[in-house]
Amino acid sequence: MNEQDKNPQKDQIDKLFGELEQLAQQQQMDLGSDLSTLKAKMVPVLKNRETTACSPWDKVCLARHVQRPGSLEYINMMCDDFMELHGDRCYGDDTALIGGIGTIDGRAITFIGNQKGSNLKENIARNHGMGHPEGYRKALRLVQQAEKFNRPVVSFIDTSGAYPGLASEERGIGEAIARNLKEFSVLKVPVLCFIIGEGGSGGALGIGVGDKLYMLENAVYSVISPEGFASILLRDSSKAEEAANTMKITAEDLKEFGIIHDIIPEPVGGAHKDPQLVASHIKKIITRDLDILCSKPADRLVRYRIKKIRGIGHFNGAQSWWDQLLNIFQLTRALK
Amino acid sequence: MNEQDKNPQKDQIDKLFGELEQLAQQQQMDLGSDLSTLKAKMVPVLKNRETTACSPWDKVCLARHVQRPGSLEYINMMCDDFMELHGDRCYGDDTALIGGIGTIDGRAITFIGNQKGSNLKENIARNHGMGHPEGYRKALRLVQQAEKFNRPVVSFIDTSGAYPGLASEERGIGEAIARNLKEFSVLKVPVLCFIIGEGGSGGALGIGVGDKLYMLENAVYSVISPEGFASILLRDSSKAEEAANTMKITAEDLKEFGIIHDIIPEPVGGAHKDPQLVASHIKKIITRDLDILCSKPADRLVRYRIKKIRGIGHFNGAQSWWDQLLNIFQLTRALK
Amino acid sequence: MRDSKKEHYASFDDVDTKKIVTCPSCSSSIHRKRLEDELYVCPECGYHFKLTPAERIAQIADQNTFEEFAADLTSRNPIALKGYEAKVSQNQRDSDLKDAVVVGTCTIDGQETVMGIMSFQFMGGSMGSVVGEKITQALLQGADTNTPVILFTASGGARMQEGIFSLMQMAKTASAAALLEATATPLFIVLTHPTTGGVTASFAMLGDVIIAEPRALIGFAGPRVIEGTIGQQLPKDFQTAEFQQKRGFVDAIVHRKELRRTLSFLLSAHAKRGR
Amino acid sequence: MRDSKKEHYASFDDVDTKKIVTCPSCSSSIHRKRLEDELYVCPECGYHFKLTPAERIAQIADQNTFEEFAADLTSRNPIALKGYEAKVSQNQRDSDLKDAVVVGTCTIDGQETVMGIMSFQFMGGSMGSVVGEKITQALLQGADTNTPVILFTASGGARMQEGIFSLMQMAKTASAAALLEATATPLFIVLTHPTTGGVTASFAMLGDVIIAEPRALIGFAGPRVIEGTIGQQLPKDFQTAEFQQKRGFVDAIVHRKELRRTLSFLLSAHAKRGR
Ligand SMILES: [Zn+2]
Ligand SMILES: [Zn+2]
Repeated sequence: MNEQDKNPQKDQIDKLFGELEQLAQQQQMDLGSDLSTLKAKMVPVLKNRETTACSPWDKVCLARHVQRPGSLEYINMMCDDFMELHGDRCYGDDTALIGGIGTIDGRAITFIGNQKGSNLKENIARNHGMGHPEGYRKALRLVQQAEKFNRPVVSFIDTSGAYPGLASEERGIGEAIARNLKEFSVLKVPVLCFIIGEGGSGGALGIGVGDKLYMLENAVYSVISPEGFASILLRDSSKAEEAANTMKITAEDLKEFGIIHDIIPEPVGGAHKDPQLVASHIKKIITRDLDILCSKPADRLVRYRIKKIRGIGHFNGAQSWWDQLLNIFQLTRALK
Repeated sequence: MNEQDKNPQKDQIDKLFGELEQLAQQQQMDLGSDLSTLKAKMVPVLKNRETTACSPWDKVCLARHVQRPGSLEYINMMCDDFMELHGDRCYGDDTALIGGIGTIDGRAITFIGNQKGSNLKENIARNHGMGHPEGYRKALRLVQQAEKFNRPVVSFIDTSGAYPGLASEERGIGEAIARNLKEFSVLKVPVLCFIIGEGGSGGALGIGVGDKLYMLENAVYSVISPEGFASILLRDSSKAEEAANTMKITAEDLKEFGIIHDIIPEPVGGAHKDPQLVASHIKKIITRDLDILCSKPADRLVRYRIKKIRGIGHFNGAQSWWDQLLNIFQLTRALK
Repeated sequence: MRDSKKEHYASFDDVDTKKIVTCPSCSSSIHRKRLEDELYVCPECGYHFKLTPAERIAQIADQNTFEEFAADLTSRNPIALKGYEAKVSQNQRDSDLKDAVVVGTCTIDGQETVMGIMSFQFMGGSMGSVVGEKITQALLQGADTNTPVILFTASGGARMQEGIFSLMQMAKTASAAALLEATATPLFIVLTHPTTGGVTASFAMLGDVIIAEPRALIGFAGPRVIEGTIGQQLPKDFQTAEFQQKRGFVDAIVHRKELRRTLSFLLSAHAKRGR
Repeated sequence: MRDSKKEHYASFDDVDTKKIVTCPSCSSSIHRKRLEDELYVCPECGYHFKLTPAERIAQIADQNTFEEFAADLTSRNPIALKGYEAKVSQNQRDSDLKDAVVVGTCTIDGQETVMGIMSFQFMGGSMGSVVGEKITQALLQGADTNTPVILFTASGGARMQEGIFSLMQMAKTASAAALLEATATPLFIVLTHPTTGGVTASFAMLGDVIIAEPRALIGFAGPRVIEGTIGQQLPKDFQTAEFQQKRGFVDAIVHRKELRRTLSFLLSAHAKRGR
């Protein structure tokens, strides 16, 4: 799968239905809707087949596909109305990390998200979706604003990582990510996170701590890029494909690990083949989850979120810790 | 009074006592302590005389005197131990605005202060005490840290103003000062402010909102420099002296206006003549005030502070507003 | 804190007295009626003319819903400055305003709000005791009744004729914003041309959402002060709304034609509801 | 997230095995005994040698007060990576540690504290599930008992051999820091050479007070990554403690000889008392 959306089965079906449609038109038969119904019926079959067939590396390629829909696309497809808000109130406005207030069926939601471009020029303007500290600080400002007004938060993750550059280090990318991890973990409003493409390391996690974490079927989430893993642990940066297949970075892996809550199916060939369909899946989940989570008292919400985060890790010699956590919550006026 | 500490009376007394001492030494008479006792007795007389004699412009000159003790000098003279803390955790460390934790008689206090240099080289390094946004943000970080740990705050004001430059505007000096005014006004720990030299405009006010505000006898506090006032309202920047005498900027004026709580006396010729003495005055006030204020519950502290700030202003047609303020405090969980 | 007076006479867009208005930005000649239809935005270059509070209210509030409060407050002369009373009187006559801000309540698309509108026409929108008090009353009314507050800024800074009292209005308005915040009531700021000095360094920068009109001048120290005192070369877009957005201090730049809709959206998005 | 291994063998200051030690910074030859007397600071150039947790404890804690907890935790192989178990075992033998951090309680001048000390010697101080859990336990113990926490960092970043679990330790430790904060219990961080990657981007930057040892390397992405990927020229002091202090992220750079006294001062300044 070197050409990113080459897909023999899908191609064949497209071709066949194309020929059928042409035939029908030539004979002036009105079969258009029948044909599309039939085609649609074949999609789930295809999807299931493809899901199992798609290798982790294939998913890396799909997750990075230049046509893959990004945060703003999904937001605009889902929201009745959306107002983008800019700036960290301190240093700058980072176009690689967007945010704002949108409404879904009249419910106001604060959205944040990594933002790549959909072509080279845009990609350069958006720094390929690699955020600087001011981007993470803007996200923090917006989620704290959401908390102040009791507004839930939806986060879209789609970045190869925070920007590894001089300016980023000078302005404390480590501090910015660290602070977000801390503040997001005790935010008193629901936070839903969706990994829609690449979930790259600290740059992804920096807006990725929440109550629920979902991944699109072809999204990936990893501590380091396959290229980085290959170059460091396999001592050969060209072994990225081998790395990807070793690293356990697909939605299925992460669901098995209990790190994500669910997988959101994509159309055949990837999300960019039918962004509207994917948007409607995401929208349905947002509405369903927020109906439930928004009715919970803030302290229970935070307690549950912290408990989930606190439990992640694989080691020998675990101790029971739930009582201690409860203790702390009882001591802690600040979280009520 | 062009030479800043020229003082005919003081000079004369110095001269006379100098001659007396020389005489005594020549005659091998042990009169040293008698002479200094006598001299000390004349100081209060002199002081009172000078206070009334000193014009506002004279005070401007004294407040700006290059040898005038600064924040760090007073802190080091008063504290058993002091640890300077750096940085705004966002962009940089501003040496024109210092801060840290010190102890006075074992009580931990967070100190912040504008900081000039005591010679040209230091003055350049400290940007003449004119803070950039990161300085005001460092101050905010430190006072919020103080609030977290229930530690009182002491602020030393000594600046001609925030730095009026490109970098300052780029990083939002207006926002930084505005945020400080807001956050300081509801800080849940006591805040004592001392204007020790120049209190220049927003750059002074940016660390100057607190429960008690004191001025040294020769300090000044104004919305704009006399030079600025002269150039704009008197249309002649050389009329700074006239402006100073018009603007009502001395400690006495501000005490009469009810803006400051008290005036701290300085030795003859200004604070630099005996920094240790001034430090001991300030230290006494700090200890006295904190003994009282630290025992008050935070909500009462804040209510009193806000009431004071809210009441400042001269206009026709005032309304009663105290009930409304009380109402808001009753509504406001965040301030309890 | 800046020389608002000079700027006032140099660029104040005195649209009320002439039939044909010249755009201060592109020098186009525009019929007054046309300009009014365009909400006082130059149809040639998009320059946003300065508005009087009455014009702003007409553009933003639901018709006939604006009820002014604290209308009777007027300046005193706290530091007994020669000529200040006369100057205030002159400005009152010229502007038909009591001072540089009008505050009141109104609805926008039926949604209750407390609104304050500064006027650059009155002594360059400078903030003295009256402006400080009225802004403070607006913010505290918002806090007391849990009603969102919208403030339109336009100011040359602190009113130095009132000495230290003008400086203190910065603390006073900012502390009122703190109380509004403590009650979790939203504050929306609309920065209009020009907003500088002590207003920028107090409530103007404390909005939960900060909107700016296109190309508005927004800053603390004025360009002339910076170039004069420090001798620095300044970038071309220095202290424009666009510069401030790039620097992280403005949430959105909104064209005047979209402003009412935007504020209405923000009010509805911040309306109290079960989460 | 960085190639800690290379750095490890290139510069790890293996002071325990030789009588004469060569300073990695100035190449001076120093007697081991002398170096110990100098708290492992090069008497020639001031280079602060990397310390083992035992050495650090000896320098900082009151004698015989350190009581380790969570000592028995050891790594599993969560993503079933070939060779990981062997590597861990090798590091355990080489370092005489179970993993890259030691946590416990002790007193400093009689003042109770929870202390954690990372070791760069163990797999470059990388943070996997064990490090994350132990740091978390230290922070939560501090929160639960209202005892100040002091953490000495030294790390090449996340332990990528544990895949996504290593990334999650960043969130886990940071959320524990949030709980410590919520109980208003102080966290003091001492950044030692080197502290990078996922540790910098989590608990290391969350101290109420952040101290660094002189010239320690502190950053997120490593210089090689930045120069390699982006091709940027980097300043000479890039990512040193001094650079970080200038950039606003380090409160104080404290020489090792002053460190115990400084921590003792901070503990006493943050001791609970009637305000
Ligand atoms: Zn025009
Ligand atoms: Zn050396």
